[in-house]
Amino acid sequence: MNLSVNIGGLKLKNPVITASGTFGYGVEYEEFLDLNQIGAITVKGLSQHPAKGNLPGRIWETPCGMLNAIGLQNIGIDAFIKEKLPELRKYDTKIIANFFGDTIEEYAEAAARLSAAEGIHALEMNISCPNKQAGWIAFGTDPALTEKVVAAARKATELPLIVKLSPNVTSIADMAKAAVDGGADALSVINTITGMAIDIETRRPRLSNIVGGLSGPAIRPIALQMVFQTFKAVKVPIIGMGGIMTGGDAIEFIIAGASAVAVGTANFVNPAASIEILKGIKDYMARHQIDDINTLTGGIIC
Amino acid sequence: MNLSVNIGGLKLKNPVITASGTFGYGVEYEEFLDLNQIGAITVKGLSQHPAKGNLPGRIWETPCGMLNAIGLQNIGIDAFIKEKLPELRKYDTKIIANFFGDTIEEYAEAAARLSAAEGIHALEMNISCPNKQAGWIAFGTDPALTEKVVAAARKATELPLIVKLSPNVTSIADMAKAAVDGGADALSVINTITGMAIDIETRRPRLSNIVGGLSGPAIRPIALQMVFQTFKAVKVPIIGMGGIMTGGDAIEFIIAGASAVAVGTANFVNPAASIEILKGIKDYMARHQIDDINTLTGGIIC
Amino acid sequence: MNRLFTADIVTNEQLDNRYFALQVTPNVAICETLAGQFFMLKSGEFGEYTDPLLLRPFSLASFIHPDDTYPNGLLMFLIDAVGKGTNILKRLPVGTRLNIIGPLGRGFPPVADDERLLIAAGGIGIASVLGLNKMYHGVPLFYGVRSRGQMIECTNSNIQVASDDGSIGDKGSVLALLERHISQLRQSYSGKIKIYACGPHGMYKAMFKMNLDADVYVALETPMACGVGTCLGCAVETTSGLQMVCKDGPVFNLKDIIWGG
Amino acid sequence: MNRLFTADIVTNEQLDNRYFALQVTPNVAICETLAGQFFMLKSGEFGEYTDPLLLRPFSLASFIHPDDTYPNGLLMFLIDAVGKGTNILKRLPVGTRLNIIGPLGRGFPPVADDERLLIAAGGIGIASVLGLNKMYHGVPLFYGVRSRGQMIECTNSNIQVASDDGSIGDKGSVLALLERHISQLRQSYSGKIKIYACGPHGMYKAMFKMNLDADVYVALETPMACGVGTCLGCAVETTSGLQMVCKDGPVFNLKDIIWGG
Ligand SMILES: Cc1cc2nc3c(=O)[nH]c(=O)nc-3n(C[C@H](O)[C@H](O)[C@H](O)COP(=O)(O)OP(=O)(O)OC[C@H]3O[C@@H](n4cnc5c(N)ncnc54)[C@H](O)[C@@H]3O)c2cc1C
Ligand SMILES: Cc1cc2nc3c(=O)[nH]c(=O)nc-3n(C[C@H](O)[C@H](O)[C@H](O)COP(=O)(O)OP(=O)(O)OC[C@H]3O[C@@H](n4cnc5c(N)ncnc54)[C@H](O)[C@@H]3O)c2cc1C
Ligand SMILES: Cc1cc2nc3c(=O)[nH]c(=O)nc-3n(C[C@H](O)[C@H](O)[C@H](O)COP(=O)(O)O)c2cc1C
Ligand SMILES: Cc1cc2nc3c(=O)[nH]c(=O)nc-3n(C[C@H](O)[C@H](O)[C@H](O)COP(=O)(O)O)c2cc1C
Ligand code: FES
Ligand code: FES
Repeated sequence: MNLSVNIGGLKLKNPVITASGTFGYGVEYEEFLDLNQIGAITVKGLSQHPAKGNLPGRIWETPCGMLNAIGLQNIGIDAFIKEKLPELRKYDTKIIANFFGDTIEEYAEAAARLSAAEGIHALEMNISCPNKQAGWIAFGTDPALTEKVVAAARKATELPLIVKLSPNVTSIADMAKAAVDGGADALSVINTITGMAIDIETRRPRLSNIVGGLSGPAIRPIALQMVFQTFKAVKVPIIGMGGIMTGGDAIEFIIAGASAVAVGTANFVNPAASIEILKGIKDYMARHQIDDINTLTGGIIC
Repeated sequence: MNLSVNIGGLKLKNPVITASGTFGYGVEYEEFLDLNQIGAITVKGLSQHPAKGNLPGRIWETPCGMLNAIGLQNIGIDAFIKEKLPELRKYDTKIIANFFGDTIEEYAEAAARLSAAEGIHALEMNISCPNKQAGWIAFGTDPALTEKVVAAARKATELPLIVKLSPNVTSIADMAKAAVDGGADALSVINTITGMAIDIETRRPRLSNIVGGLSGPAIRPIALQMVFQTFKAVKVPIIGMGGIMTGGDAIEFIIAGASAVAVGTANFVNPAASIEILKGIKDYMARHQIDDINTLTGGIIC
Repeated sequence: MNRLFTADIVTNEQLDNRYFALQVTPNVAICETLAGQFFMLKSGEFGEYTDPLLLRPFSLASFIHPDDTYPNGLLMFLIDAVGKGTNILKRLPVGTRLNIIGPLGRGFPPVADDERLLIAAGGIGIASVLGLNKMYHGVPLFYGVRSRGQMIECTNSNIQVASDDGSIGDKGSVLALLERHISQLRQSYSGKIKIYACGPHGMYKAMFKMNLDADVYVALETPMACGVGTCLGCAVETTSGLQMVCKDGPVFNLKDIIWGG
Repeated sequence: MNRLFTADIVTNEQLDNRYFALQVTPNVAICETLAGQFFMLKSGEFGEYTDPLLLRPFSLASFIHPDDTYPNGLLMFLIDAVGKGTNILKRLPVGTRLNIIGPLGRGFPPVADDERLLIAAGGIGIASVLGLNKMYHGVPLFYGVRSRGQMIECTNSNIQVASDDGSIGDKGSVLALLERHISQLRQSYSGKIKIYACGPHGMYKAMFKMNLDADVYVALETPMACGVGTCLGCAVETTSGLQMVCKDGPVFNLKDIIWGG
């Protein structure tokens, strides 16, 4: 049974990746599961300088989902390289560094700096966080700007460049094309969907940032549809994500067009979720006599 | 306690409306609840000619939500006026006729024909059904076209004109402005969100139409955020909807900026949901000593 | 009389590892029920969580008329725990209050005096025809199961059973038994034969192809949201256009259905 | 030793209409626990439904060490049924299997020999300090409840109770009792006083304002997703920046917290 996939030059032993921001810097989970078994670990979004993030409240549960407005708190690229990466290098898995900047230049610099470090196997460019300010949001919602910022990062790195798309757009296909035109080797679909919740007793928003990003099973049908649209629009491999909780959910994304899947919110519900999802994928392949997971990608019968 | 609201000229005794497509033509529910108690009934989307809709499967449950691709099956405007409207006139509630066309002309003609009938108190223009073909989708996603089609309907009717917006856009604020520029008296926010589901055993989509519209509690945080953005963008009243199940949920939408709320999927879970939601609103107002529901609209404290 | 009511669980009995029998007593008088009708149940009493979201449809397996202990009678459902809603229902303790809509749909049509009735059930489809079995006492019942363990007890002296694994009755399809019975019957009887059947989709398709010398009525299953004909979600293709299983059915004449795919 | 395990419900006892005591026995040996630590519980065993989605954090009220009957010991939680997750937990029958992560967080710091400890609890906050109460036998416990019915039994000869409605102990705030005790203590004792407290947010704010002549440590509650420091969701503002309640806490020095709003 072949589970290995090639995500725009990033070779994974299996298609299960942990999603950025939901698995810390990876090492926090070594007591809960065997990290060597995961296809790749995507670390929390990194920026040039450490970022403090938003004030509390930062998360709120909603029906079958959760809102978060962490505000991209992170220890910064340097600290990551110095403190976390040496730990991660001990594991036989691939490391995807998720990163962002506040300007095109910052994106390029971050990409360059991460590429220089040993033990990072691919970059995932976050242009799609829903709890940043309006100006920043344009990176992930205005195709022309998307192409520009991706092109800048593209020039700054030789590593496989994955661009993470925002679902908060009229046409994910247009955004996907723009990212590919800018030089993306692969696409992550989707980041969280903008949402909010209000405490009716105090009339205050549940999140200090007012709006946040919705993740979890609630968004799965939306994410799946966006993977399907993206698959029809571009040729590069897609990492599907959004509400994947079980092996069956992962298979749904692969059938819709994903070459790999990322597990996000499910890690909170069960720290070993990614291993169970991998097991579920294998069970499905055995049951359906699928020898190579790659043959299932985009295998929807319409 | 004042519960009456004015939705762009449509005066309701209370802010609870049943959402189009989830309450039939109203009369089907008379055995389950006292229709006289509802603020307004929005009937299933009507077109000039009866429409057959999509083939089965038409619905599929998802986590805290459901997908539908009914395909706007309806008995047509004439049959509605002849067979259903006389029944509805017996009730002391307001009737909102939801309608759509396939061209700008059809929208205008439908609006004119419905306006000529006795017992229709407002029109709700559906430009936002996610399971129509790509060309049609533009009515609800391209601001220029939105303004144009709304303007055409506007000319054809004297009734309060409510435009129902699609959530499947980059900026709901821009769409809201376009609809208001076209002449909308009020806005319904939101219609369903595009989604899909796949049967992994057969690899076939669960819906014959492949994609469908996601409704129910799963989408509530997204809908709430869109009501909030719309409220900041335009001055016309907003009917908030998307996953409202309880009085507390309705209050959340009102605090975010809605003048009235519509109850959709909840009617399926409990045919008397709208009455219970109304009761929940009253309880909240009593508990918080709110004399007039209108003072709560947009009352979020940020 | 009300078709929207609460009911309390009186017994919830595990029959095998998947099947269970749920008996509930309504808290108000309910409308008269017909064999073949169904009810929509909320899987649990906790109004706050919404997954599963929609009510689940189940055929009325039997209605026990009001008495002193149960002034509004008892509704019995036979359920196969196949997914999240049914698995929650399976574990609910006695006393749990459920929200219910029903009776819904049109039951099996009445049988005329000059017609001979046969009843056929496949698997959990037995639930839908138990009422018929009681009503038309002694009418032949053809009952197919996967194996002995899945068989629901039903009092009928005229029962013929088949099982996939041969652990009870004939090994193989119950339709073979049915077909044989009809051809025997035809040697002495040339009048109308009616078959009321409930079982999986595959069984219906097979019956359609068999072209049985009888009027066959089947109880269909499709995903449902409202159960009362408003969501238009449970459509089925028939020779006279789309019909709603919840309202126009769930019982249809086999030959009116377009058995695509 | 594992911080991710399943456990089976051994008892689930209703204490009043809101409070219940849940005892579970882990299916594997678990790590050593400290008073003030907590566990995250999935509200139910049904893996398929996802509302409620996230695990719910509960303080360890007591740990009963392994014996022949329970080879991995017994974890006891005291829970107030406030919302959807806790109301589901409340109704789960004995034998239900739960998924659990823990022990999590850092417990109350150790007490030095030259320090005097006082324990304060408000409402369900008693859960978090019951372990302390057992460990530091005879240490004064100040316990505020809404009324007699909400009071959880705890063996302590040195307990002082206050209730909002005066139905048990003093009428009014338990903090008044605590304050009085400290000032009495101060007449004979000038060394360090430590207070370990668990109660509602309002109680902590009041304690902060009272500027008690003692080192006060409080167990905080915030919404949590991961419980292990990775989601960064449970942040709290402290004088030295944002800290994570699940990892850096839940016990914090009262004066380090920025009590905004
Ligand atoms: C009129 C009617 C009568 C029925 N009578 C019985 C009965 O007496 N006993 C019994 O065991 N089952 C009966 N069923 C089938 C039963 O409704 C489904 O097995 C049940 O809804 C599955 O729910 P779940 O949450 O366990 O499964 P899930 O797979 O988790 O459900 C997911 C979604 O699919 C729908 N769904 C899944 N399977 C079916 C199905 N076969 N039919 C309709 N919807 C489905 C569910 O309602 C839900 O919306 C009947 C169905 C209909 C339409
Ligand atoms: C470290 C810690 C220890 C706790 N110990 C106990 C205990 O021993 N006994 C007890 O009864 N309660 C305790 N709580 C509070 C308990 O976790 C909440 O009451 C519970 O999560 C509410 O869940 P729900 O689904 O019933 O409520 P809902 O209101 O339906 O929950 C909605 C969301 O809000 C969150 N939430 C609501 N109230 C709280 C709260 N007070 N703290 C954190 N999150 C909340 C929920 O986790 C959920 O994400 C503790 C909380 C923390 C953080
Ligand atoms: C708490 C939290 C923090 C997140 N942080 C990041 C981040 O730093 N960078 C990023 O690209 N995505 C981030 N995401 C988005 C996830 O990686 C993922 O795209 C999204 O949650 C959808 O997947 P899910 O539904 O499986 O969680 C975050 C999500 C959550 C819930
Ligand atoms: C089965 C179904 C049919 C619908 N049909 C229509 C329709 O004909 N016209 C329309 O404008 N909206 C239609 N809607 C959208 C609803 O009116 C509503 O906007 C949406 O479902 C969100 O609200 P909810 O989450 O409360 O259901 C339909 C929704 C459902 C679930
Ligand atoms: S289930 Fe809604 S129309 Fe049949
Ligand atoms: S709950 Fe996730 S960091 Fe504390």
